[in-house]
Amino acid sequence: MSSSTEVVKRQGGPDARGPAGNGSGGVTWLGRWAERAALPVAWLVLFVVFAVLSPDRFLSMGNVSNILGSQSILFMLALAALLPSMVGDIDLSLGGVGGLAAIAIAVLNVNHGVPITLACLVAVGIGAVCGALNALFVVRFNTGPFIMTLGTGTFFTGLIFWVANSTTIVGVAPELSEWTYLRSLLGVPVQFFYCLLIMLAIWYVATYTPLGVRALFVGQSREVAVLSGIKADRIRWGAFVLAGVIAALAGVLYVGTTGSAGPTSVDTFLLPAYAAIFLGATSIQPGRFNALGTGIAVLFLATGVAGLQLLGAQDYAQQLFYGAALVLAVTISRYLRRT
Amino acid sequence: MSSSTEVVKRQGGPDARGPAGNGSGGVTWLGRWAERAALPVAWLVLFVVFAVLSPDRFLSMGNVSNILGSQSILFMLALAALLPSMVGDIDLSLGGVGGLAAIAIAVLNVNHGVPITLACLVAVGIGAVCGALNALFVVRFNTGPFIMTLGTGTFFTGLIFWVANSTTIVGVAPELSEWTYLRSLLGVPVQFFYCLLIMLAIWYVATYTPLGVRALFVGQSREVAVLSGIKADRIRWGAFVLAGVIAALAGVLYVGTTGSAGPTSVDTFLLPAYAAIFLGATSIQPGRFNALGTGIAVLFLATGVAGLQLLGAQDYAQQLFYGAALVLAVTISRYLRRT
Amino acid sequence: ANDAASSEPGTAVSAETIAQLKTEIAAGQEQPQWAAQGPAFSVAGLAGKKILSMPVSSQLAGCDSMARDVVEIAKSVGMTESTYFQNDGGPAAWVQGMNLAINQGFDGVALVCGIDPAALAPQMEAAKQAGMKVVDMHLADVSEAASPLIAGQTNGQFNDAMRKGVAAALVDANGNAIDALVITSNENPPSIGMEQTVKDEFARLCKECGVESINVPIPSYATDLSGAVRSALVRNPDIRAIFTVYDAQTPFVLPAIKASRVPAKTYAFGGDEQFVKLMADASNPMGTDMGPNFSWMAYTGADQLFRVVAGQPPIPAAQAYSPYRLWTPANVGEFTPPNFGFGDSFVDGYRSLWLDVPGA
Amino acid sequence: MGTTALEMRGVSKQFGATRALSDVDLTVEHGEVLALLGENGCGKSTLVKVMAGVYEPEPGARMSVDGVDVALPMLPGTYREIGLSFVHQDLGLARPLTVLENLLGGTVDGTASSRWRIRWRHEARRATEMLRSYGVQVDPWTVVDHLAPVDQALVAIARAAEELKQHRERSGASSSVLVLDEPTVFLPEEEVSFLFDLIRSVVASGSSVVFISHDLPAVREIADRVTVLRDGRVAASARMSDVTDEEIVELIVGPAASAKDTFGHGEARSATGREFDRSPDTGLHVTGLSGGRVRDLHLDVAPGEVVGLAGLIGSGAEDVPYLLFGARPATGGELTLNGRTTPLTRQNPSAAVSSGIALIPAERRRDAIAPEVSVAENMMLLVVSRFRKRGRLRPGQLRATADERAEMLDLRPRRTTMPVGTLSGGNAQKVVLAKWLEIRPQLLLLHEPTQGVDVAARAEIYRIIQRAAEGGMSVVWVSSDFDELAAVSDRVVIVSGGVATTAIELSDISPEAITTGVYGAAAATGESSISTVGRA
Ligand SMILES: Nc1ncnc2c1ncn2[C@@H]1O[C@H](COP(=O)(O)OP(=O)(O)OP(=O)(O)O)[C@@H](O)[C@H]1O
Ligand SMILES: Nc1ncnc2c1ncn2[C@@H]1O[C@H](COP(=O)(O)OP(=O)(O)OP(=O)(O)O)[C@@H](O)[C@H]1O
Ligand SMILES: [Mg+2]
Ligand SMILES: [Mg+2]
Repeated sequence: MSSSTEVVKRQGGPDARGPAGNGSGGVTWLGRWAERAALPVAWLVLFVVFAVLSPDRFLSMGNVSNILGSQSILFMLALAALLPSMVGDIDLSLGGVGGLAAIAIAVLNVNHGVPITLACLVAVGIGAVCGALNALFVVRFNTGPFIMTLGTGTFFTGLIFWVANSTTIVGVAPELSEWTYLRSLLGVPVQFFYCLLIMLAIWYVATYTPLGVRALFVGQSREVAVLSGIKADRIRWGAFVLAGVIAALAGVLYVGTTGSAGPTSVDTFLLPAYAAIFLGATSIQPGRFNALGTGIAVLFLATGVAGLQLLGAQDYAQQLFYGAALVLAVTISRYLRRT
Repeated sequence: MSSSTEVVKRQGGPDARGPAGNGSGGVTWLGRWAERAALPVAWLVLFVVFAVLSPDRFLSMGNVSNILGSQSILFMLALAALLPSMVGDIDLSLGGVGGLAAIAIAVLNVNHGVPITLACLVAVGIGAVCGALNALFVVRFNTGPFIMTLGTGTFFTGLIFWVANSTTIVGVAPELSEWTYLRSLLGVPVQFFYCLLIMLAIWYVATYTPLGVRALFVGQSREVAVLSGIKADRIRWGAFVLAGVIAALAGVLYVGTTGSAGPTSVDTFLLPAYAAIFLGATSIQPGRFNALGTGIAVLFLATGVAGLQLLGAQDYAQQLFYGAALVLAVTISRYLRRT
Repeated sequence: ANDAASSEPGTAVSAETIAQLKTEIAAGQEQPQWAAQGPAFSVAGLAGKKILSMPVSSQLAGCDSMARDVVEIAKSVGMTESTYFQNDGGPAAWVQGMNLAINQGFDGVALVCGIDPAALAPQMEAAKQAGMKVVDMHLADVSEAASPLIAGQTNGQFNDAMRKGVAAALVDANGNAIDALVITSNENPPSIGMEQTVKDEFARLCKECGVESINVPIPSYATDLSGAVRSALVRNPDIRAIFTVYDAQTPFVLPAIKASRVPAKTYAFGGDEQFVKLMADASNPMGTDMGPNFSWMAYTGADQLFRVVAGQPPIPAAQAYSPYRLWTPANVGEFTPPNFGFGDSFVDGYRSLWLDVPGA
Repeated sequence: MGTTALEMRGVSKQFGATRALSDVDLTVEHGEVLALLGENGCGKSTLVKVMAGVYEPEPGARMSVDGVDVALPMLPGTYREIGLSFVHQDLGLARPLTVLENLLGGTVDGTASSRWRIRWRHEARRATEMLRSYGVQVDPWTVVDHLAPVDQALVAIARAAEELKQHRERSGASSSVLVLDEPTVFLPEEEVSFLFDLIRSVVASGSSVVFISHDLPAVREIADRVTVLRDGRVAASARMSDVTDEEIVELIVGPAASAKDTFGHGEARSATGREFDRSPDTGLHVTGLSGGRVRDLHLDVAPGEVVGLAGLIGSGAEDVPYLLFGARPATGGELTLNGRTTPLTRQNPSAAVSSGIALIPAERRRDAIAPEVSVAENMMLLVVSRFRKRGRLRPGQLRATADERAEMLDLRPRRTTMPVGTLSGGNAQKVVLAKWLEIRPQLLLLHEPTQGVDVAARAEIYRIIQRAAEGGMSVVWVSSDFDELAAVSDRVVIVSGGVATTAIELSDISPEAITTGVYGAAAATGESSISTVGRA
């Protein structure tokens, strides 16, 4: 009898409470607001610190564009990972799905001369199929999503190697780069706005529609959702399939950015993407995976990395920052919740 | 409020049950045994298939030694990952811990001329400290282990790059290789027996001692463990620290095997290690992370990979095998449980 | 973009130096000719033996095809059981390949594209004990000492490639002082010497030029490289030359240059087909890419391997290398199959060194 | 007697903004049964957990056992060494583990096993014997989750009693305290006497018992003394013989609230029988229902009628609501609700909800509330679409409506933005009721709806359901509390061997009649309660 706890609660978000004895009833108003705002405030602080340390460079348009635009693949993949997590699942195959979409575009466009638009559409279709496959195994066959998507993800990676013949395929039609990475709006690559759009859409649906409320229950207490007549399985299917589609879009952005696709591509973004959604779950709606929090987490991490790079820090400094930021953000938001 | 479900039940092992209404009372005796034995049987089948396909090579002593010995780093890391998982946590930093231990040995021995034995001891100490750090943040500060160890793991990786100056350090004293990779017992590298020993120790303690029963409570029903007067936090501390130590041993084996240590080393084994423990949780004691199951899973995967390599299969075939094995093993054990 | 080459001639580098650099560049752009690096020898004893050929990573097209070529060449001299070992790169995979070779009684192993034998010292030791000869192909710069762990090695002119790159960058800058960025991946050993070479060359030729470097580990290319280059270009918009020690960095560096709208170009080492091809597209800000021909390197490596397996002394590490060719947008038109601008002199050349080929 | 068995002084405990206990004193004399009473959420379990060393009380608290001071906060597990033993609320069993593992958890001081080796089969034999010595027959290798709730309760109680016994044998102490936190909710009528026999034998051996329950008749039967908590303070302590039930209720709910009639099972039902419309195209008609333990059950409920289903554990009565709702698969049968017929093999929860069926399950924490989600969202889950204006959900309106309901239901505390998991049992159940009544169901299925709910809240819940039924809703009410069924039902149907055997009409309904009917039917069908095997 699996009870209703899940990812964010036990392993992840700030709600992962310990054993009995840590009361949660009495969170003060101030504490709650402090917790909600902790990450945005940290982002602001980071911004100010870098702006003071290196005002002319950090505040340059080029840098702002870099911060907002350079992490679009991560942003998109995090949005993909967000959906199954919101409904209490986890999908570790999304890196593989994105990679498969990317290699499909490259193979179709470069090796078979398929027009790039069509190739992208096929890639998105592949993403949906992969998502449906995950749903089939996890939801229909009722297995654990962690191990199952680890398995399907490895399988998808095998397919990538097969399709790509283990090498990098370059020379994808430059129109794609034009429409993702090169063209910019207000000085920021358009792909950032694609991510923003999807983020806002997820946030709106989750917060302002009945479907969002139902998904919340599926994520928080699945049995309750089922016994309230919610078609939990259908919502979980939807989350997996949509996650596959968005992961495929991350693959499209990857191809757009690099003009190429290789055996390892989008999958390297998977753990950072999970870091972002878990970090985001400490903020805005603490204890729940949420879209705005995810977006802020991505930008927070991107700002830190870009700032350190501008200051000429070594590559290890970025990793130390990344790790320390996660640890501190989670610890502080945990602490704020207590006071 | 966190209830007692956790990793293996919701996300992982075959116990991940669906919503209300899936009665679980009616597991037949046969079904239970079939489920327990599914993985060992699959291993046997795999062995026979390869033996038939390529009798002279596959059954050669060299190959058996390869199967048993080649995956020792993975085996050791899987044993490390097993401990926190058994008590309901998850530690994603163990790859980083192992890598840090490996680079510490290389730096101490090669750059500072520290005797190899002392260097290994220091590495193990580092593993314990890293484990304690994880425990401090996760257990003491009561945060979610998934995001927290993702953070500490990234931090440890940053340290590795720092210490190693992003390069591979070569030329570690050959005695270490002698005592791990080169020397063999019954034709199998001794490091395999180290893993076997630790596996048996974990299995014995978990199955035949009161401490094991207590850890089981902590892993399966943490609140109940606290109510029963079990020092759950102390057990979780122990698991994290011991996991750090064993991960450091994986680092030692890595240095022994390659005679070197680089910025990425043990961490590449982390996801396969989790695949192995989740796969192992479908077997022997289905629904629980267990040491014997983990060992069998490691050997099952090693056999498949070695066999495919012998047949000269492309590397994508190995990944397809790996992925398909996970998906099928979990699905079948789920199915057996139902019938 | 305002091309530096079209600007007024600068004074940072003297005109005669520029002229001299231009000659060097012109020489580098020529198609190389084969020359014997050692005496002819009998390969009759190789018949029935077998080698295993393992690339640093099968994901690198050039290394992958080179490793496969080595197998084909070995088969052509009677080592018909030779096999290729496909892998995803990294010590763990290499250990597996070495184990397989040792356990299955191979006579020789080709480590293709510079797998550092010191990073596999125990395997080298085990191979030695098993009487198996290991030859590492395209391992280190010719200036470096040979590795004592292996039976033989072939090298590359990594540092020279960087020298040519610096020359091209200075010529492109038309004598103006520029800043340069070197992107290293230090877990790959030649990377360190290449970075130093770029710094030394700039120090020698252009005192006013600045050189900075960033290190990006190979597994982090996809996640970090573009952002790191963009940040570097924000930090120093005077960077005009980006040296990639490894041309697999190219797909990640180009978009960063394009998006930052800084008129910088890449000066790469590699010669990998995938990336040299990109030069034909004028919209890609690529200066030069210098590198070997992988078929040629397969022959050079096979030659060395045959020598040690046949019990001959290996060619000294300083002389065992395949020549590089400097690719620029000007001569990239010659980068065409079958031999991608290297001709076929090496095939007949090497075959003439291998005497008594069984069945021939 | 010079010492007391257990003495607590000045215990205070705060959870965030909630004050669970303030300056509570508790005295347990040697050899007595002390009833600890109070409304839902008054702090009983918290006090128990302080005793067990699970919660750390605020500084200033003191505790002594048999006259010996105990250092607070206690280390985990200390309670065993000083002779305390607990059956916690919700039993404190690790449900994914086997009975044997649960018995061994925490302590293994058996004769055969050591720190370094548990002899499992030996321990299994000992466990079987131990359980049997308390009259409990379960296979120690069974996973607790697979046991019927009553057997789970018996295991937990036997374990606690055994721990006490072992403590006395080991230390030679005469004094020890058994704390039972609402153990009766899991026990059907016929098993309560088993518990009382056990309590009496514990007391007879010189130990003391702290007994927590909302069941006043049971308390009256077993307790010597009573301590009542109200809002985290001690309202009073008295000898049972010195107080009437009415006085106890007044102590529990407070003088103001007791002005309303909240005693016992109240006059929830209109005393005079009403005429029900029994035509085939209105109300509920179930034919041939099979599935679980139910075989070919027929049932008719008129609109506005409350039908109680009574039966022994294992009779199948407790499966009926879940089968009708599609929460568990039925193997046959048809349901006709106000003229619309559904084959039950194809019933599922979402179809059930859209045809106007509501289910209030027994396992509230697991099946009825999402503890981390706010009260308002839990309450309005089924009708969220109603708060959509121009395509957008209005959380403000949702909350406002929820606040209105909270006011109506006298929910405490009123704040509907809090996670529902922080409410006490009775209040959480009110939220569940409000959630389902919001869709104005035509059929309400209830399974143990007042389990663990205090007297005041219980009366309130009866009233709410009664009011809803008067609006034409059919109600099927399954409960093992026959007093409750007698108080609320218009008709009681006895279920035995998976079929509906007899019906008790309104004029004949009494707790005794139901008990007689249930046992009579069981004897007739040759059925015996699974859990009563081996006990008289
Ligand atoms: N772990 C906890 N976190 C937050 N609040 C808690 C916790 N445990 C108890 N409370 C609150 O403390 C108060 C006392 O709760 P407790 O469970 O002790 O009451 P009770 O008298 O046992 O009630 P019931 O009869 O419903 O079991 C309640 O308001 C409850 O919500
Ligand atoms: N936690 C467990 N759950 C279920 N079975 C278990 C568990 N631990 C051990 N077993 C199994 O129980 C069986 C008996 O264990 P063990 O040998 O310890 O019994 P024993 O008490 O020594 O028996 P005896 O008293 O006859 O000597 C073994 O098959 C063992 O694998
Ligand atoms: Mg209570
Ligand atoms: Mg309570």
